[in-house]
Amino acid sequence: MSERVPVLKLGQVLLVSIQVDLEDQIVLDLQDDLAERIVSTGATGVVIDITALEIVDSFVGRMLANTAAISRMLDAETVVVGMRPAVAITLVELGLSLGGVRTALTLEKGLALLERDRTVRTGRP
Amino acid sequence: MSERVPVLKLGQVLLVSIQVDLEDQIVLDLQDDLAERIVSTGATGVVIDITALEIVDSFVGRMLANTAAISRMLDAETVVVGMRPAVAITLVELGLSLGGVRTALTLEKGLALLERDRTVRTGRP
Amino acid sequence: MTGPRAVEDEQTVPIGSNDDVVRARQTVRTYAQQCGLSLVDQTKLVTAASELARNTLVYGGGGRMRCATVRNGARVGVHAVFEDNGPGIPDLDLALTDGWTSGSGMGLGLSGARRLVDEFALHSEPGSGTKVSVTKWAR
Amino acid sequence: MTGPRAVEDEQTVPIGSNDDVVRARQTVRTYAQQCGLSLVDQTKLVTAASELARNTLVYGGGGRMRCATVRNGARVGVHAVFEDNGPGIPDLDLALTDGWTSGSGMGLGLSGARRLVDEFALHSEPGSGTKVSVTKWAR
Ligand SMILES: Nc1ncnc2c1ncn2[C@@H]1O[C@H](COP(=O)(O)OP(=O)(O)O)[C@@H](O)[C@H]1O
Ligand SMILES: Nc1ncnc2c1ncn2[C@@H]1O[C@H](COP(=O)(O)OP(=O)(O)O)[C@@H](O)[C@H]1O
Repeated sequence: MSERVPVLKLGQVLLVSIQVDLEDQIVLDLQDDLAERIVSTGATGVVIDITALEIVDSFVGRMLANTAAISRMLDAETVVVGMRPAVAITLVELGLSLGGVRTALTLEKGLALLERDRTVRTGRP
Repeated sequence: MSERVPVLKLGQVLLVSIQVDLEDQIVLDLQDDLAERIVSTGATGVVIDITALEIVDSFVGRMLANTAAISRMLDAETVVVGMRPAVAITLVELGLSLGGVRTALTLEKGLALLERDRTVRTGRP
Repeated sequence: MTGPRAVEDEQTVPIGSNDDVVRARQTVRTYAQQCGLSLVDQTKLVTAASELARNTLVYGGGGRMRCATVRNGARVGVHAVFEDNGPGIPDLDLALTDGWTSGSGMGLGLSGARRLVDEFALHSEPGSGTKVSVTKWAR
Repeated sequence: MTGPRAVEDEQTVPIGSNDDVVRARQTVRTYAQQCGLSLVDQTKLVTAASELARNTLVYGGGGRMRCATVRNGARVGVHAVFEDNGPGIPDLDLALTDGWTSGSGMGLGLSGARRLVDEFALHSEPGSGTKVSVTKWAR
Protein backbone atom coordinates (compact mmCIF):
# COMPACT_ATOMS: atom_id res chain seq x y z
CA MET A 1 0.00 0.00 0.00
CA SER A 2 3.02 2.30 0.16
CA GLU A 3 3.38 1.96 -3.60
CA ARG A 4 3.39 5.31 -5.38
CA VAL A 5 3.37 6.37 -8.99
CA PRO A 6 6.66 8.10 -9.84
CA VAL A 7 6.52 11.75 -10.85
CA LEU A 8 9.39 12.85 -13.13
CA LYS A 9 10.53 16.39 -13.73
CA LEU A 10 11.39 17.38 -17.31
CA GLY A 11 12.39 21.03 -17.37
CA GLN A 12 9.32 22.99 -16.30
CA VAL A 13 7.03 20.00 -16.67
CA LEU A 14 6.05 17.19 -14.32
CA LEU A 15 5.55 13.91 -16.14
CA VAL A 16 3.52 10.98 -14.86
CA SER A 17 3.18 7.82 -16.83
CA ILE A 18 0.57 5.44 -15.46
CA GLN A 19 1.80 1.96 -16.31
CA VAL A 20 -0.51 -0.40 -14.47
CA ASP A 21 -4.06 -0.84 -13.33
CA LEU A 22 -4.01 1.26 -10.14
CA GLU A 23 -6.02 0.70 -7.01
CA ASP A 24 -8.01 3.67 -5.75
CA GLN A 25 -5.76 4.76 -2.88
CA ILE A 26 -2.76 5.01 -5.20
CA VAL A 27 -4.82 7.16 -7.56
CA LEU A 28 -5.66 9.54 -4.70
CA ASP A 29 -2.05 9.63 -3.52
CA LEU A 30 -0.95 10.55 -7.02
CA GLN A 31 -3.34 13.50 -7.08
CA ASP A 32 -1.96 14.78 -3.77
CA ASP A 33 1.67 14.16 -4.80
CA LEU A 34 1.20 16.18 -7.97
CA ALA A 35 -0.17 19.18 -6.07
CA GLU A 36 2.76 18.99 -3.67
CA ARG A 37 5.32 18.72 -6.47
CA ILE A 38 3.88 21.59 -8.50
CA VAL A 39 4.43 23.89 -5.55
CA SER A 40 7.82 22.50 -4.50
CA THR A 41 9.25 22.60 -8.04
CA GLY A 42 7.40 25.58 -9.49
CA ALA A 43 6.46 23.47 -12.50
CA THR A 44 4.24 25.21 -15.05
CA GLY A 45 2.89 22.06 -16.67
CA VAL A 46 1.81 18.52 -15.89
CA VAL A 47 1.57 15.70 -18.41
CA ILE A 48 -0.30 12.55 -17.44
CA ASP A 49 0.39 9.76 -19.88
CA ILE A 50 -2.41 7.16 -19.90
CA THR A 51 -1.24 5.26 -23.00
CA ALA A 52 -1.01 2.07 -20.96
CA LEU A 53 -4.43 2.39 -19.33
CA GLU A 54 -6.97 -0.07 -20.66
CA ILE A 55 -9.85 1.56 -18.84
CA VAL A 56 -10.63 4.88 -17.17
CA ASP A 57 -13.59 4.61 -14.84
CA SER A 58 -15.35 7.41 -12.98
CA PHE A 59 -12.82 7.28 -10.16
CA VAL A 60 -9.77 7.76 -12.36
CA GLY A 61 -11.73 10.17 -14.56
CA ARG A 62 -12.45 12.28 -11.52
CA MET A 63 -8.79 12.24 -10.53
CA LEU A 64 -7.86 13.54 -13.99
CA ALA A 65 -10.47 16.32 -13.79
CA ASN A 66 -9.48 17.21 -10.21
CA THR A 67 -5.79 17.27 -11.06
CA ALA A 68 -6.47 19.64 -13.96
CA ALA A 69 -8.44 21.94 -11.63
CA ILE A 70 -5.94 21.74 -8.76
CA SER A 71 -2.96 22.41 -10.99
CA ARG A 72 -4.72 25.37 -12.58
CA MET A 73 -5.15 26.89 -9.11
CA LEU A 74 -1.45 26.35 -8.57
CA ASP A 75 -0.70 28.09 -11.89
CA ALA A 76 0.20 24.99 -13.88
CA GLU A 77 -1.55 23.51 -16.89
CA THR A 78 -2.37 19.79 -17.15
CA VAL A 79 -2.51 17.75 -20.34
CA VAL A 80 -3.64 14.13 -20.51
CA VAL A 81 -1.96 12.22 -23.34
CA GLY A 82 -2.39 8.83 -24.98
CA MET A 83 -6.06 8.17 -24.35
CA ARG A 84 -7.16 5.10 -26.32
CA PRO A 85 -10.17 5.41 -28.63
CA ALA A 86 -12.05 2.70 -26.71
CA VAL A 87 -11.45 4.61 -23.49
CA ALA A 88 -12.80 7.85 -24.95
CA ILE A 89 -15.88 6.06 -26.29
CA THR A 90 -16.51 4.43 -22.93
CA LEU A 91 -16.02 7.61 -20.91
CA VAL A 92 -18.62 9.45 -22.94
CA GLU A 93 -21.08 6.58 -22.54
CA LEU A 94 -20.36 6.52 -18.82
CA GLY A 95 -21.38 10.17 -18.73
CA LEU A 96 -17.99 11.76 -18.15
CA SER A 97 -16.67 13.97 -20.88
CA LEU A 98 -13.79 15.55 -18.96
CA GLY A 99 -14.67 19.02 -20.22
CA GLY A 100 -12.03 20.82 -18.17
CA VAL A 101 -9.21 18.48 -19.12
CA ARG A 102 -6.88 19.25 -22.03
CA THR A 103 -5.76 16.28 -24.06
CA ALA A 104 -3.21 15.50 -26.74
CA LEU A 105 -2.70 12.30 -28.70
CA THR A 106 0.95 11.79 -27.86
CA LEU A 107 3.49 12.80 -25.26
CA GLU A 108 5.33 14.93 -27.88
CA LYS A 109 2.15 16.80 -28.76
CA GLY A 110 1.31 17.29 -25.11
CA LEU A 111 4.72 18.76 -24.35
CA ALA A 112 4.52 21.00 -27.42
CA LEU A 113 1.14 22.26 -26.29
CA LEU A 114 2.48 23.18 -22.86
CA GLU A 115 5.52 24.83 -24.41
CA ARG A 116 3.31 26.94 -26.68
CA ASP A 117 1.19 27.90 -23.71
CA ARG A 118 4.12 28.98 -21.67
CA THR A 119 5.42 31.17 -24.47
CA VAL A 120 2.07 32.86 -24.72
CA ARG A 121 1.74 33.32 -20.97
CA THR A 122 5.22 34.55 -20.22
CA GLY A 123 5.93 36.28 -23.50
CA ARG A 124 9.25 34.51 -23.78
CA PRO A 125 10.32 31.15 -25.19
CA MET B 1 -14.69 43.86 15.55
CA SER B 2 -13.22 47.05 14.06
CA GLU B 3 -10.18 45.00 13.03
CA ARG B 4 -9.30 45.37 9.34
CA VAL B 5 -6.82 43.71 7.04
CA PRO B 6 -4.22 46.27 5.91
CA VAL B 7 -4.05 47.07 2.20
CA LEU B 8 -0.60 48.26 1.05
CA LYS B 9 0.16 50.15 -2.12
CA LEU B 10 3.22 49.11 -4.10
CA GLY B 11 3.49 51.25 -7.22
CA GLN B 12 0.43 50.47 -9.30
CA VAL B 13 -0.45 47.43 -7.24
CA LEU B 14 -2.49 46.93 -4.08
CA LEU B 15 -1.06 44.24 -1.86
CA VAL B 16 -2.97 42.34 0.79
CA SER B 17 -1.37 39.69 2.87
CA ILE B 18 -3.81 37.67 4.94
CA GLN B 19 -1.93 36.65 8.05
CA VAL B 20 -4.51 35.10 10.34
CA ASP B 21 -7.67 33.03 10.33
CA LEU B 22 -10.24 35.74 9.59
CA GLU B 23 -13.80 35.86 10.77
CA ASP B 24 -16.42 36.35 8.08
CA GLN B 25 -17.16 40.03 8.66
CA ILE B 26 -13.49 40.96 8.25
CA VAL B 27 -13.42 39.01 4.99
CA LEU B 28 -16.38 41.01 3.69
CA ASP B 29 -14.85 44.29 4.83
CA LEU B 30 -11.67 43.45 2.97
CA GLN B 31 -13.58 42.89 -0.24
CA ASP B 32 -15.23 46.30 0.11
CA ASP B 33 -12.00 48.04 1.09
CA LEU B 34 -10.25 46.70 -1.98
CA ALA B 35 -12.93 48.01 -4.34
CA GLU B 36 -12.72 51.39 -2.64
CA ARG B 37 -8.95 51.53 -2.82
CA ILE B 38 -8.76 50.47 -6.48
CA VAL B 39 -10.88 53.46 -7.39
CA SER B 40 -9.23 55.93 -5.00
CA THR B 41 -5.67 54.97 -6.03
CA GLY B 42 -6.19 54.03 -9.67
CA ALA B 43 -4.34 50.78 -9.03
CA THR B 44 -4.13 48.44 -12.02
CA GLY B 45 -3.46 45.30 -10.04
CA VAL B 46 -4.31 43.55 -6.78
CA VAL B 47 -2.25 40.81 -5.18
CA ILE B 48 -3.82 38.77 -2.41
CA ASP B 49 -1.22 36.71 -0.60
CA ILE B 50 -2.73 33.68 1.12
CA THR B 51 0.54 31.94 1.99
CA ALA B 52 -0.39 31.99 5.67
CA LEU B 53 -3.91 30.63 5.16
CA GLU B 54 -4.30 27.07 6.35
CA ILE B 55 -7.77 26.72 4.88
CA VAL B 56 -9.93 28.47 2.31
CA ASP B 57 -13.58 27.57 2.73
CA SER B 58 -16.46 28.50 0.43
CA PHE B 59 -16.86 31.88 2.15
CA VAL B 60 -13.27 32.99 1.61
CA GLY B 61 -13.24 31.30 -1.80
CA ARG B 62 -16.22 33.37 -2.81
CA MET B 63 -14.53 36.54 -1.58
CA LEU B 64 -11.52 35.75 -3.77
CA ALA B 65 -13.74 35.10 -6.81
CA ASN B 66 -15.80 38.23 -6.11
CA THR B 67 -12.75 40.41 -5.65
CA ALA B 68 -11.35 39.17 -8.97
CA ALA B 69 -14.65 40.00 -10.69
CA ILE B 70 -15.09 43.38 -8.99
CA SER B 71 -11.54 44.52 -9.68
CA ARG B 72 -11.85 43.46 -13.31
CA MET B 73 -14.88 45.74 -13.61
CA LEU B 74 -12.80 48.53 -12.12
CA ASP B 75 -10.04 47.83 -14.67
CA ALA B 76 -7.64 46.13 -12.31
CA GLU B 77 -6.39 42.57 -12.43
CA THR B 78 -6.32 40.35 -9.32
CA VAL B 79 -3.80 37.61 -8.65
CA VAL B 80 -3.98 35.26 -5.69
CA VAL B 81 -0.55 34.06 -4.61
CA GLY B 82 0.79 31.46 -2.21
CA MET B 83 -2.00 28.93 -2.22
CA ARG B 84 -0.90 25.78 -0.44
CA PRO B 85 -1.24 22.44 -2.22
CA ALA B 86 -3.56 21.09 0.48
CA VAL B 87 -5.79 24.14 0.05
CA ALA B 88 -6.02 23.65 -3.72
CA ILE B 89 -6.84 19.97 -3.28
CA THR B 90 -9.53 20.79 -0.72
CA LEU B 91 -11.11 23.58 -2.76
CA VAL B 92 -11.56 21.30 -5.75
CA GLU B 93 -13.13 18.60 -3.59
CA LEU B 94 -15.38 21.20 -2.02
CA GLY B 95 -16.59 21.99 -5.52
CA LEU B 96 -14.95 25.38 -5.97
CA SER B 97 -12.31 25.65 -8.64
CA LEU B 98 -12.04 29.46 -8.75
CA GLY B 99 -12.17 29.50 -12.53
CA GLY B 100 -12.08 33.29 -12.80
CA VAL B 101 -9.22 33.81 -10.39
CA ARG B 102 -5.64 34.10 -11.60
CA THR B 103 -3.02 32.51 -9.42
CA ALA B 104 0.74 32.47 -9.05
CA LEU B 105 2.89 30.46 -6.69
CA THR B 106 4.77 33.34 -5.13
CA LEU B 107 4.45 37.06 -4.56
CA GLU B 108 7.31 37.71 -7.02
CA LYS B 109 5.63 35.67 -9.73
CA GLY B 110 2.32 37.38 -9.06
CA LEU B 111 3.85 40.83 -9.37
CA ALA B 112 5.71 39.80 -12.52
CA LEU B 113 2.46 38.53 -14.02
CA LEU B 114 0.71 41.85 -13.34
CA GLU B 115 3.68 43.76 -14.73
CA ARG B 116 3.62 41.72 -17.94
CA ASP B 117 -0.10 42.25 -18.21
CA ARG B 118 0.23 45.97 -17.81
CA THR B 119 2.86 46.10 -20.52
CA VAL B 120 0.56 44.23 -22.86
CA ARG B 121 -2.46 46.35 -21.97
CA THR B 122 -0.83 49.76 -22.03
CA GLY B 123 1.78 49.06 -24.66
CA ARG B 124 4.52 50.52 -22.44
CA PRO B 125 6.77 49.01 -19.82
CA MET C 1 -36.39 -11.29 -23.85
CA THR C 2 -33.81 -13.76 -22.61
CA GLY C 3 -34.20 -17.35 -23.73
CA PRO C 4 -32.61 -20.48 -22.24
CA ARG C 5 -29.02 -19.97 -21.27
CA ALA C 6 -26.02 -21.99 -20.32
CA VAL C 7 -23.66 -20.57 -17.76
CA GLU C 8 -20.10 -21.91 -17.87
CA ASP C 9 -16.79 -21.57 -16.07
CA GLU C 10 -18.11 -19.59 -13.18
CA GLN C 11 -15.48 -17.97 -11.01
CA THR C 12 -15.92 -16.03 -7.77
CA VAL C 13 -13.78 -13.07 -6.70
CA PRO C 14 -14.22 -11.84 -3.12
CA ILE C 15 -14.36 -8.05 -2.85
CA GLY C 16 -12.99 -6.80 0.44
CA SER C 17 -10.30 -4.30 -0.48
CA ASN C 18 -9.16 -1.91 -3.20
CA ASP C 19 -6.86 -4.65 -4.47
CA ASP C 20 -9.86 -6.92 -4.95
CA VAL C 21 -11.51 -4.30 -7.14
CA VAL C 22 -8.43 -4.42 -9.38
CA ARG C 23 -8.65 -8.22 -9.42
CA ALA C 24 -12.34 -8.11 -10.32
CA ARG C 25 -11.56 -5.86 -13.30
CA GLN C 26 -8.82 -8.20 -14.47
CA THR C 27 -11.02 -11.27 -14.13
CA VAL C 28 -13.77 -9.68 -16.20
CA ARG C 29 -11.23 -8.65 -18.83
CA THR C 30 -10.00 -12.24 -19.15
CA TYR C 31 -13.56 -13.52 -19.68
CA ALA C 32 -14.29 -10.75 -22.18
CA GLN C 33 -11.22 -11.64 -24.21
CA GLN C 34 -12.02 -15.36 -24.13
CA CYS C 35 -15.55 -14.69 -25.35
CA GLY C 36 -14.22 -12.66 -28.25
CA LEU C 37 -15.74 -9.33 -27.30
CA SER C 38 -14.46 -6.45 -29.44
CA LEU C 39 -11.91 -4.15 -27.87
CA VAL C 40 -14.51 -1.43 -27.36
CA ASP C 41 -16.95 -3.87 -25.80
CA GLN C 42 -14.26 -5.26 -23.53
CA THR C 43 -13.46 -1.73 -22.41
CA LYS C 44 -17.11 -0.95 -21.73
CA LEU C 45 -17.70 -4.13 -19.76
CA VAL C 46 -14.53 -3.84 -17.68
CA THR C 47 -15.34 -0.21 -16.91
CA ALA C 48 -18.85 -1.16 -15.78
CA ALA C 49 -17.40 -3.95 -13.63
CA SER C 50 -14.99 -1.52 -12.05
CA GLU C 51 -17.82 0.81 -11.05
CA LEU C 52 -19.94 -2.01 -9.64
CA ALA C 53 -17.08 -3.69 -7.76
CA ARG C 54 -16.19 -0.38 -6.14
CA ASN C 55 -19.81 0.08 -5.03
CA THR C 56 -19.80 -3.42 -3.54
CA LEU C 57 -16.76 -2.45 -1.50
CA VAL C 58 -17.59 1.14 -0.58
CA TYR C 59 -21.35 1.02 -0.06
CA GLY C 60 -21.95 -2.71 0.41
CA GLY C 61 -19.10 -3.02 2.91
CA GLY C 62 -17.58 -5.78 0.78
CA GLY C 63 -19.03 -8.83 -0.95
CA ARG C 64 -18.22 -10.85 -4.05
CA MET C 65 -18.33 -10.94 -7.81
CA ARG C 66 -19.28 -14.02 -9.76
CA CYS C 67 -18.21 -14.01 -13.39
CA ALA C 68 -19.11 -16.55 -16.06
CA THR C 69 -19.39 -17.23 -19.76
CA VAL C 70 -22.99 -17.35 -20.87
CA ARG C 71 -24.44 -18.90 -24.03
CA ASN C 72 -27.80 -18.40 -25.63
CA GLY C 73 -28.07 -20.43 -28.81
CA ALA C 74 -25.18 -19.28 -30.95
CA ARG C 75 -24.50 -16.18 -28.89
CA VAL C 76 -21.80 -16.01 -26.31
CA GLY C 77 -21.27 -13.36 -23.70
CA VAL C 78 -19.96 -12.50 -20.26
CA HIS C 79 -22.20 -12.42 -17.23
CA ALA C 80 -21.09 -10.82 -13.95
CA VAL C 81 -22.98 -10.57 -10.67
CA PHE C 82 -21.97 -8.24 -7.83
CA GLU C 83 -23.42 -9.09 -4.43
CA ASP C 84 -23.14 -7.81 -0.92
CA ASN C 85 -24.98 -8.07 2.39
CA GLY C 86 -24.71 -4.38 3.08
CA PRO C 87 -27.38 -1.82 3.90
CA GLY C 88 -29.10 -2.01 0.53
CA ILE C 89 -30.46 0.86 -1.54
CA PRO C 90 -33.62 2.54 -0.24
CA ASP C 91 -34.57 4.30 -3.49
CA LEU C 92 -33.48 2.48 -6.65
CA ASP C 93 -34.68 5.18 -9.04
CA LEU C 94 -32.72 7.81 -7.21
CA ALA C 95 -29.62 5.61 -7.09
CA LEU C 96 -29.88 5.15 -10.87
CA THR C 97 -30.04 8.89 -11.50
CA ASP C 98 -26.98 10.38 -13.23
CA GLY C 99 -25.01 12.42 -10.75
CA TRP C 100 -26.77 11.24 -7.61
CA THR C 101 -24.49 9.93 -4.88
CA SER C 102 -25.02 9.34 -1.18
CA GLY C 103 -21.26 9.52 -0.70
CA SER C 104 -18.48 11.39 -2.39
CA GLY C 105 -18.57 9.73 -5.81
CA MET C 106 -19.64 11.22 -9.12
CA GLY C 107 -22.96 9.40 -9.09
CA LEU C 108 -22.24 7.80 -12.46
CA GLY C 109 -21.44 4.25 -11.38
CA LEU C 110 -24.86 2.60 -11.56
CA SER C 111 -26.35 4.74 -14.31
CA GLY C 112 -23.17 4.62 -16.38
CA ALA C 113 -22.70 0.87 -15.92
CA ARG C 114 -26.26 0.35 -17.12
CA ARG C 115 -25.48 2.23 -20.35
CA LEU C 116 -22.28 0.26 -20.92
CA VAL C 117 -23.76 -3.25 -20.89
CA ASP C 118 -26.45 -5.12 -22.85
CA GLU C 119 -28.42 -6.38 -19.86
CA PHE C 120 -28.59 -4.83 -16.42
CA ALA C 121 -30.55 -5.85 -13.33
CA LEU C 122 -30.47 -4.26 -9.91
CA HIS C 123 -32.04 -5.88 -6.83
CA SER C 124 -31.79 -4.47 -3.38
CA GLU C 125 -33.66 -4.84 -0.12
CA PRO C 126 -32.93 -2.25 2.51
CA GLY C 127 -31.22 -4.16 5.31
CA SER C 128 -30.32 -7.24 3.33
CA GLY C 129 -27.94 -6.25 0.63
CA THR C 130 -27.62 -5.45 -3.03
CA LYS C 131 -27.21 -7.54 -6.17
CA VAL C 132 -26.36 -6.14 -9.57
CA SER C 133 -26.17 -8.41 -12.64
CA VAL C 134 -24.81 -7.41 -16.01
CA THR C 135 -24.35 -9.19 -19.33
CA LYS C 136 -22.45 -8.17 -22.44
CA TRP C 137 -22.76 -10.25 -25.62
CA ALA C 138 -20.13 -10.73 -28.30
CA ARG C 139 -21.30 -9.33 -31.63
CA MET D 1 -20.18 -0.78 8.90
CA THR D 2 -19.13 1.04 12.05
CA GLY D 3 -18.06 -1.18 14.87
CA PRO D 4 -17.79 -0.34 18.57
CA ARG D 5 -16.08 2.96 19.16
CA ALA D 6 -14.50 4.80 21.99
CA VAL D 7 -14.98 8.52 22.12
CA GLU D 8 -12.37 10.45 24.14
CA ASP D 9 -11.54 13.98 25.24
CA GLU D 10 -14.77 15.52 24.16
CA GLN D 11 -14.82 19.30 24.08
CA THR D 12 -17.76 21.62 23.39
CA VAL D 13 -17.50 24.94 21.57
CA PRO D 14 -20.57 27.18 21.64
CA ILE D 15 -21.34 28.76 18.27
CA GLY D 16 -23.00 32.13 18.65
CA SER D 17 -20.85 34.53 16.65
CA ASN D 18 -18.39 34.75 13.77
CA ASP D 19 -15.58 34.55 16.32
CA ASP D 20 -16.94 31.23 17.52
CA VAL D 21 -16.76 29.87 13.98
CA VAL D 22 -13.05 30.71 13.99
CA ARG D 23 -12.69 29.01 17.38
CA ALA D 24 -14.50 25.91 16.11
CA ARG D 25 -12.06 25.68 13.18
CA GLN D 26 -9.09 26.01 15.50
CA THR D 27 -10.43 23.39 17.90
CA VAL D 28 -10.92 20.90 15.10
CA ARG D 29 -7.42 21.61 13.79
CA THR D 30 -5.93 20.84 17.21
CA TYR D 31 -7.73 17.51 17.38
CA ALA D 32 -6.73 16.68 13.80
CA GLN D 33 -3.08 17.34 14.58
CA GLN D 34 -3.20 15.33 17.78
CA CYS D 35 -4.73 12.38 15.94
CA GLY D 36 -1.95 12.46 13.36
CA LEU D 37 -4.09 13.27 10.33
CA SER D 38 -2.00 14.11 7.27
CA LEU D 39 -1.76 17.77 6.31
CA VAL D 40 -4.19 17.28 3.42
CA ASP D 41 -6.66 15.45 5.65
CA GLN D 42 -6.37 18.13 8.35
CA THR D 43 -7.11 20.76 5.75
CA LYS D 44 -10.12 18.85 4.43
CA LEU D 45 -11.58 18.28 7.89
CA VAL D 46 -11.06 21.85 9.11
CA THR D 47 -12.62 23.19 5.91
CA ALA D 48 -15.65 20.93 6.37
CA ALA D 49 -15.93 22.08 10.00
CA SER D 50 -15.80 25.70 8.92
CA GLU D 51 -18.71 25.20 6.52
CA LEU D 52 -20.78 23.36 9.11
CA ALA D 53 -20.07 25.78 11.94
CA ARG D 54 -21.10 28.69 9.73
CA ASN D 55 -24.36 26.92 8.88
CA THR D 56 -25.02 26.35 12.60
CA LEU D 57 -24.63 30.08 13.13
CA VAL D 58 -26.29 31.46 10.01
CA TYR D 59 -29.17 29.02 9.46
CA GLY D 60 -29.45 27.37 12.87
CA GLY D 61 -29.35 30.70 14.70
CA GLY D 62 -26.44 29.46 16.78
CA GLY D 63 -25.73 26.21 18.60
CA ARG D 64 -22.66 24.21 19.52
CA MET D 65 -19.95 21.95 18.21
CA ARG D 66 -18.75 18.90 20.09
CA CYS D 67 -15.38 17.58 19.04
CA ALA D 68 -13.70 14.38 20.15
CA THR D 69 -11.08 11.79 19.37
CA VAL D 70 -12.63 8.53 18.25
CA ARG D 71 -11.09 5.05 18.20
CA ASN D 72 -12.19 1.95 16.38
CA GLY D 73 -9.77 -0.88 17.00
CA ALA D 74 -6.42 0.42 15.82
CA ARG D 75 -7.88 3.33 13.94
CA VAL D 76 -7.99 6.81 15.35
CA GLY D 77 -9.89 9.77 14.02
CA VAL D 78 -11.67 13.00 14.77
CA HIS D 79 -15.40 13.17 15.29
CA ALA D 80 -17.27 16.48 15.28
CA VAL D 81 -20.96 17.12 15.80
CA PHE D 82 -22.69 20.43 14.93
CA GLU D 83 -26.05 20.97 16.61
CA ASP D 84 -28.61 23.72 16.76
CA ASN D 85 -32.25 24.17 17.78
CA GLY D 86 -33.03 26.26 14.73
CA PRO D 87 -35.73 25.84 12.08
CA GLY D 88 -34.34 22.58 10.67
CA ILE D 89 -34.08 21.59 7.02
CA PRO D 90 -37.34 20.71 5.24
CA ASP D 91 -35.79 18.86 2.28
CA LEU D 92 -32.51 17.10 3.04
CA ASP D 93 -31.84 15.93 -0.52
CA LEU D 94 -32.25 19.46 -1.80
CA ALA D 95 -30.02 20.89 0.91
CA LEU D 96 -27.35 18.34 -0.07
CA THR D 97 -27.45 19.35 -3.72
CA ASP D 98 -24.35 21.14 -5.01
CA GLY D 99 -25.13 24.78 -5.52
CA TRP D 100 -28.47 24.88 -3.69
CA THR D 101 -28.78 27.57 -1.05
CA SER D 102 -31.80 29.10 0.66
CA GLY D 103 -29.66 32.10 1.55
CA SER D 104 -26.81 33.87 -0.14
CA GLY D 105 -24.15 31.18 0.12
CA MET D 106 -22.61 29.14 -2.65
CA GLY D 107 -24.62 26.05 -1.73
CA LEU D 108 -21.45 23.99 -1.34
CA GLY D 109 -21.27 23.76 2.44
CA LEU D 110 -23.22 20.58 3.12
CA SER D 111 -22.44 18.75 -0.13
CA GLY D 112 -18.80 19.84 -0.06
CA ALA D 113 -18.35 18.91 3.60
CA ARG D 114 -19.73 15.46 2.83
CA ARG D 115 -17.08 14.96 0.16
CA LEU D 116 -14.30 16.14 2.47
CA VAL D 117 -14.85 13.67 5.31
CA ASP D 118 -14.96 9.89 5.67
CA GLU D 119 -18.32 9.68 7.44
CA PHE D 120 -21.16 12.15 7.26
CA ALA D 121 -24.61 12.09 8.85
CA LEU D 122 -27.29 14.77 8.67
CA HIS D 123 -30.38 14.73 10.88
CA SER D 124 -32.94 17.46 10.91
CA GLU D 125 -36.53 17.86 12.01
CA PRO D 126 -38.33 20.91 10.76
CA GLY D 127 -39.03 22.96 13.86
CA SER D 128 -36.58 21.25 16.14
CA GLY D 129 -33.11 21.78 14.82
CA THR D 130 -30.32 20.24 12.85
CA LYS D 131 -27.47 17.90 13.72
CA VAL D 132 -24.56 17.12 11.42
CA SER D 133 -21.89 14.60 12.41
CA VAL D 134 -18.64 14.04 10.60
CA THR D 135 -15.67 11.74 11.11
CA LYS D 136 -12.25 11.73 9.50
CA TRP D 137 -9.85 8.84 10.16
CA ALA D 138 -6.08 9.01 10.22
CA ARG D 139 -4.57 6.81 7.48
N1 LIG E 1 -23.80 -2.01 -3.34
C1 LIG E 1 -24.45 -0.95 -2.86
N2 LIG E 1 -24.98 -0.96 -1.61
C2 LIG E 1 -25.62 0.12 -1.09
N3 LIG E 1 -25.80 1.27 -1.79
C3 LIG E 1 -25.31 1.34 -3.04
C4 LIG E 1 -24.62 0.26 -3.64
N4 LIG E 1 -24.28 0.63 -4.90
C5 LIG E 1 -24.73 1.89 -5.06
N5 LIG E 1 -25.35 2.32 -3.96
C6 LIG E 1 -25.98 3.63 -3.75
O1 LIG E 1 -26.28 4.21 -5.01
C7 LIG E 1 -25.66 5.49 -5.11
C8 LIG E 1 -25.28 5.79 -6.53
O2 LIG E 1 -24.27 4.89 -6.94
P1 LIG E 1 -23.36 5.25 -8.19
O3 LIG E 1 -24.24 5.65 -9.33
O4 LIG E 1 -22.44 4.12 -8.43
O5 LIG E 1 -22.56 6.55 -7.77
P2 LIG E 1 -21.36 6.75 -6.73
O6 LIG E 1 -20.68 5.42 -6.62
O7 LIG E 1 -20.52 7.78 -7.36
O8 LIG E 1 -22.00 7.20 -5.45
C9 LIG E 1 -24.50 5.42 -4.16
O9 LIG E 1 -24.08 6.71 -3.76
C10 LIG E 1 -25.08 4.59 -3.02
O10 LIG E 1 -25.89 5.39 -2.20
N1 LIG F 1 -27.99 24.16 10.48
C1 LIG F 1 -28.91 24.42 9.55
N2 LIG F 1 -30.18 24.77 9.90
C2 LIG F 1 -31.11 25.04 8.95
N3 LIG F 1 -30.88 24.98 7.63
C3 LIG F 1 -29.65 24.63 7.21
C4 LIG F 1 -28.60 24.34 8.14
N4 LIG F 1 -27.50 24.01 7.42
C5 LIG F 1 -27.83 24.11 6.12
N5 LIG F 1 -29.13 24.49 5.99
C6 LIG F 1 -29.88 24.67 4.73
O1 LIG F 1 -29.20 23.98 3.68
C7 LIG F 1 -28.87 24.88 2.63
C8 LIG F 1 -27.60 24.44 1.94
O2 LIG F 1 -26.53 24.56 2.83
P1 LIG F 1 -25.05 24.64 2.26
O3 LIG F 1 -24.85 23.52 1.29
O4 LIG F 1 -24.13 24.71 3.41
O5 LIG F 1 -25.02 25.97 1.41
P2 LIG F 1 -24.99 27.50 1.88
O6 LIG F 1 -24.46 27.51 3.27
O7 LIG F 1 -24.10 28.14 0.89
O8 LIG F 1 -26.41 27.97 1.78
C9 LIG F 1 -28.79 26.23 3.29
O9 LIG F 1 -28.97 27.27 2.35
C10 LIG F 1 -29.92 26.13 4.31
O10 LIG F 1 -31.16 26.35 3.70
